[in-house]
Amino acid sequence: MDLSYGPEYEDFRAELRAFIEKNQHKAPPPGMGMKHPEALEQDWQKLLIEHGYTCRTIPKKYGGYGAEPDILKTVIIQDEFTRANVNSGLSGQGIGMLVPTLLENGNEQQREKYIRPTIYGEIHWCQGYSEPGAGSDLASLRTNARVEDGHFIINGQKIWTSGAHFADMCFILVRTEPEKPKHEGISYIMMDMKTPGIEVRPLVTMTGAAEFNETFLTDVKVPVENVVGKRGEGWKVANTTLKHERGMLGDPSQLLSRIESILKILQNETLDGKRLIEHAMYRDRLIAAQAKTEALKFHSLRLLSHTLKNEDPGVSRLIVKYYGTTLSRELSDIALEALGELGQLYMGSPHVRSHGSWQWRNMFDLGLIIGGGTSQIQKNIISERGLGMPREPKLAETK
Amino acid sequence: MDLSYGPEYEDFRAELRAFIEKNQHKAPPPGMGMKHPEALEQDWQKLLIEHGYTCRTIPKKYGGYGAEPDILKTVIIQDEFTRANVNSGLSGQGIGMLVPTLLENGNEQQREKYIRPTIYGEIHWCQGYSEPGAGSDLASLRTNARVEDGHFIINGQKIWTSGAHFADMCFILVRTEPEKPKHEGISYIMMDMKTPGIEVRPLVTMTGAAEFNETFLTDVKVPVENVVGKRGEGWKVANTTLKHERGMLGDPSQLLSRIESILKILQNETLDGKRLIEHAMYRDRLIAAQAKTEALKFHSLRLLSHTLKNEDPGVSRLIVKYYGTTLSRELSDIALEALGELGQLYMGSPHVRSHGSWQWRNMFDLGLIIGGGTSQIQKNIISERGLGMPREPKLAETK
Amino acid sequence: MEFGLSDDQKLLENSFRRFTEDKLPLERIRELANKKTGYDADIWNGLVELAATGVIIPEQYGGAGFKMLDAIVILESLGRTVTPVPFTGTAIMAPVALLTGGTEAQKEEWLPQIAAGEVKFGVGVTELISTRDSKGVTLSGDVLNGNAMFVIDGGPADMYLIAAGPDNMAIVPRNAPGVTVTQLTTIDYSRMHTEVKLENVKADLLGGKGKATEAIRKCIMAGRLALAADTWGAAEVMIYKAVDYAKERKQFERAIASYQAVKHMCAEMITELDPFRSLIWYAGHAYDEAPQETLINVLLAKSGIDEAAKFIKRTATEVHGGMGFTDLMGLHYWYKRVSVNRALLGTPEMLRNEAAIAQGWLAA
Amino acid sequence: MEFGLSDDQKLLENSFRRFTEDKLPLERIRELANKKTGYDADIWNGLVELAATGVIIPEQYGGAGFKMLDAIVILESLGRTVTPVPFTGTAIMAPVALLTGGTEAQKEEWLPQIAAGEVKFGVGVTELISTRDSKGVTLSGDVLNGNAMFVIDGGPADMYLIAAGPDNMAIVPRNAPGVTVTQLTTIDYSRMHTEVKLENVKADLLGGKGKATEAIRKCIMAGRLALAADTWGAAEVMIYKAVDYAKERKQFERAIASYQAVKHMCAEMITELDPFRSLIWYAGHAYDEAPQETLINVLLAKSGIDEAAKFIKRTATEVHGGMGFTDLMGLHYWYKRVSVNRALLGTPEMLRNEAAIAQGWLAA
Repeated sequence: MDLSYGPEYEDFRAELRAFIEKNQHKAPPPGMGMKHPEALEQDWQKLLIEHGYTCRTIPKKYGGYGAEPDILKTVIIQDEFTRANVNSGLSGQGIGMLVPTLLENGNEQQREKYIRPTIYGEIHWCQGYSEPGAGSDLASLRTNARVEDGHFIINGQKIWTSGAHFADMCFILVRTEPEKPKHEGISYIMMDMKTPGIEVRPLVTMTGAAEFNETFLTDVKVPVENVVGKRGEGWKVANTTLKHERGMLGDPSQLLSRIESILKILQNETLDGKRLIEHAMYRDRLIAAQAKTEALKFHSLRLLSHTLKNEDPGVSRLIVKYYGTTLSRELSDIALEALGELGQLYMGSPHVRSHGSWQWRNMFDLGLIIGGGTSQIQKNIISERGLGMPREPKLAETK
Repeated sequence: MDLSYGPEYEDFRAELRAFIEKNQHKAPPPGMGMKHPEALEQDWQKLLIEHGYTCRTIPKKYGGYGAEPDILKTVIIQDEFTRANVNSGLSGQGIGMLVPTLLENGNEQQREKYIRPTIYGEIHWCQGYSEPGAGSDLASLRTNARVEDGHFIINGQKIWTSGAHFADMCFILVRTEPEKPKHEGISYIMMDMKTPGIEVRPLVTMTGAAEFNETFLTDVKVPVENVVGKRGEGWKVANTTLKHERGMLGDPSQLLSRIESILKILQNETLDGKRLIEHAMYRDRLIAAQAKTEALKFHSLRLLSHTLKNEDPGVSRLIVKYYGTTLSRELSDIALEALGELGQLYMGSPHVRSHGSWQWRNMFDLGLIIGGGTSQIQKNIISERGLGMPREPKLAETK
Repeated sequence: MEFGLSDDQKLLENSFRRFTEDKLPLERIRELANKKTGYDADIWNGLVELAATGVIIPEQYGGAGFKMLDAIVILESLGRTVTPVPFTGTAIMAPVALLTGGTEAQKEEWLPQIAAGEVKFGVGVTELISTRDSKGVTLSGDVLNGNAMFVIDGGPADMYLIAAGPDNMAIVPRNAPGVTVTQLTTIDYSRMHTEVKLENVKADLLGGKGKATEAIRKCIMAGRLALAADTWGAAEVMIYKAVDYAKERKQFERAIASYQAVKHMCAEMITELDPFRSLIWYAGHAYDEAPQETLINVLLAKSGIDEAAKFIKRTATEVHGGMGFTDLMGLHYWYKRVSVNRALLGTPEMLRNEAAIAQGWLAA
Repeated sequence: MEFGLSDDQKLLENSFRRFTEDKLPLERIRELANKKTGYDADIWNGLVELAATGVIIPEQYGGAGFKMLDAIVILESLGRTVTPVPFTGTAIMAPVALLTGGTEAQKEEWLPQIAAGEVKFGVGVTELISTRDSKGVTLSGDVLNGNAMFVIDGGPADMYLIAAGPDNMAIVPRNAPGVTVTQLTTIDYSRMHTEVKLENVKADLLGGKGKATEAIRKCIMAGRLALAADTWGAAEVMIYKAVDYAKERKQFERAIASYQAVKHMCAEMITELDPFRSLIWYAGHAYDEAPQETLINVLLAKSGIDEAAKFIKRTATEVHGGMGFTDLMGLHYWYKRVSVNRALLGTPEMLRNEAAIAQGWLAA
């Protein structure tokens, strides 16, 4: 165990703190990312990249900072932005998923063309994976593409395309070889959202907002060079991306800052004249959740160490999504339950706390438990790949 | 809903109270039933039967009280004995399982021969169902019997034969037609435990006690007339009995009296000078468990009403074992956790509370969750038979 | 002796289930929710025709003269279709308060109007259960001041019953001078509760000054019981929606209902839910037949079903997968109904604490 | 920078796992448990040879001079085989107390003996955490009176460190006049804790009168950390025993490991368990490298792993079915070890309350 914060890192932290202190007036408020990045976000992102506070390890030639991976600096960056509650730069599926995929599976031309504008917030991406009939069983997707005149002609329907209504581009999975077994006929394609034939309809969710969309595709023409990896290998390529997505979801620093917010609620709100924190039940639950969050924090550090050394941490990585999303829901449950009736108020109501964001969060947490592989799928993966338990046995042919 | 305690029932309750008041000095202490009933228990049982306070609906000609089923009286009897904490008569697998089975599936001769001495505690029974390799999949049992000279010759091994070391008789499932499909070759046989070839070995469990036994059978000779129902129909016959067993396990009055005991602990024991009941966490958990127990109490009444009217209560009956055993474990958890270190002390230790019976209870509760159909099996039953969800699909042949 | 619904009650159950299911297919539920009024005239009139608003009002005041258990049968049905009507406030809490504590004149004035569906009541008692943003309403002389939070069904109400301390309850018209009503929007758009501010409002006191102690106590108790029954109905529907969806939805070439994980989630839901129906029924029965047992059973019933519903609302949504998270399936209307019910008239933690006090386990 | 065990620590881990697994096949665990002594000379001597008893004792006092994280690696192994030795009291709590608060003479007297395995220490601090049956020990002048409950590893101990209030800790030989030792038998027969009664016992005070505040504080903290690591090791073994059993056991013509219900139980167990290893490691690391972060991390680590182990002990037993309930499989030795660990030196509820105070969320 070597967590020594030697002079180099202390300097780094001091610089970062000074940077935040000096520049935070330029930062956009930490946001939900539900709109296209505007000038304010783009300028902030540029400043952060220049200082190596985001997109740190993306090569310089693609517009990143080009640093070697350095866990401690990553952690310090996370820590300090969380602590200051300052926007830590753009996130989203372009930066989080497409860029790593291009770095791993794209060709040089694709990398040069797309990575820089993506990380600078000029191109905003959405993801076209799921379909109404293909959820957990993603590979059963039916959106298809035939090739004509050097173009894919895409037809079908996608769901959960978050941000599709303001995205510039979409990375999409389509069936290009329908005759092949279900995992082998899929391709990973980058599609311009301005192409004719794309219709985006908002998908209203339980939160009442339309965080996602349904996207209908009718004879959408996309140049064949927009395929990432080889044609028919989209399943493998997508799994790179999914791996990155799963990594994203256990984010302990987000959970830690949520604990801080709940603590403030418990300290400031009263029930029968007594501060909520003095009601043992809520306090006890919050600290139980804090213990799990702290465990996840160090667990994440451990996983990062493994990654740096190219070691496979086995089951330890596989549990992160299930653990993190469940924990996140427990946190928003605590906030809501401690607030009693007030916790049930929603956006726009008098007396509502935090603009109803705890209710939104709580429902969205449930969405996260389900999305990107339900808890049931996660437990299958944990037990099969992590613990070596047998896969679901083959069924007899039914007639 | 008609729960009116009309004059007839008020009289009945008053009589019963007077009976208990007057006779309780004759009652043996409420016991675990881990030994053969002795004169004290037998006399008490006789007195109870004579007054119709146990074995109430068993026909007079078999030694019972011969009353019509009357839920309210059943409830009053349960209530009053629990309230007074007085022994409510013999229980165990003979009275609880064999007698109902004989009433339903036995022939007249068997009923006349066995029911009376069983309910009077003269014949004590054990159950020979499970085998080391046949637990949840009971029908895969391999203990077998061939027929020679009007006798079954039984060979094999049984496990979980509680009380086998002091039982007079055993009702046992054996494979009598090995060539038939697994559910069709089984017979239900009554076996005298004094027959040569029976060896009973105590099975030590996690509680440290030997509540159960392993029973080894070598060429055990049992007359063919001891089969209950038809030969080869033992699976059906046993299922009658299992149904009765499952009914027994959710016993709400036992749970209610356990809540009383825990309450006493919380009221009498202190932590840092404050009574445990004043520590919100334990109190809250106890009341949450009380709510479930009260729900189970009325749920049981509802099931009894259905039974009386020969209605099938469907899923409502199927949940009882899972609900009751889980709840029982939660109750003993609360007792132990509230007691802190003292709760971990075991039989014979200085400072131990209730002779360590809460730890015993807690481990035994886990045994009950597992025994008689694990929670997983229960949930299969609830979802398949209760909710009409599909059975586990047939597997492809593996080679 | 029989524990269960009588034949009459089963008929009642059938007719209300048919009525609510006819009136409220999913599209209609969605449409009405979007209005955020907590009321629909067509459904309300239908309920009046079925004599539901007067279910527990004696015949002498124009009601059906039924028992609380009959009301529970109706409430289960209303919960099953997340029915947007001010039933708890108008048909349960207000009649209980009036019957228990009203003067004969007050009963004669209001009960027939309630039974006839001519007036809708909101009931404000929250501050007697707990105070958060408001300390409630005070009475000095015959004048009321203060504000009442989470007045049950206050959105569509014409009249209010507002508690002023534990012993007084005022009958206040919505349009009386000094009354300001503010709608509180929860996640559940099927019922609308309000804040009611009173500035020097002249009070018509239920039963006279200091005479409403028992009326308030029973009114809260009945309200809790009503919410419990409503939650029971809504939660049961969520389970069967999940079971049905699982039988339809195929993934990996199998109905997901054939996966043990999904089956066990459904088994756990029904197990948590089912026994509480009996406890709710018994509490309703006790309300009329064994009053001294009502309070504790109501406290245990509501806190218990609230916890069960918390598990069910989440698990049923998970069984539906992504679809459960969308508005397409509409499952969230039920989710939100039981969420808000849980928080109203006492959270489970508060009810359990009250149960400890009610049983003498703890000093008040 | 690296979060994880160093190569040296991995070697240490391997050698201790090999040692304990060699020494403690199931039959031996059973045999030693039946003795109820919490001690075995053969294993103890082996540990001494491996320099384990002096793991955190500096070389100048005859120890290995390692860090707390190295001790945690050893403790995990001891937990894995429910090893019947007084390690927590002797090799963790006592050295921490002596090193933190002892005079140079006390260190020189006791630390080399501990490192050499010549003395075994029991540590009595329970009453500083909570009082139930005992109010603890008081010091007047230089004389001790009172009784200490649940003296950790007090069964096989030759010497005791007994706290007398928050500022004093006495070094007491078992055979000193006025000392009465009573064995407290918990369900876990692998370690034996005691009650120690002191009647006018002359005290040798750690560091002198009123000088042990910090020693006691760190001794409790280190003891909690040791129990957490022990529980982690024991709980992990329970999971893999369940997984292995499920792969072997066939019901309905299939290994039960192929049933989704069983798979998900195992997945849930490992998920609850695994992250706490990192938190325990970090708390151990912080003990030497970031002392100000130790307390809160220890409180969260022990309370967290205790809750995880509660779930695991039950679930692993359920996966084993009836066999898990018998002594044949022996799973219960692990079950009981983690059960008792949970209750010692603060239950999870108490630790969480302490964590609230430690973070200033609540007044002390």
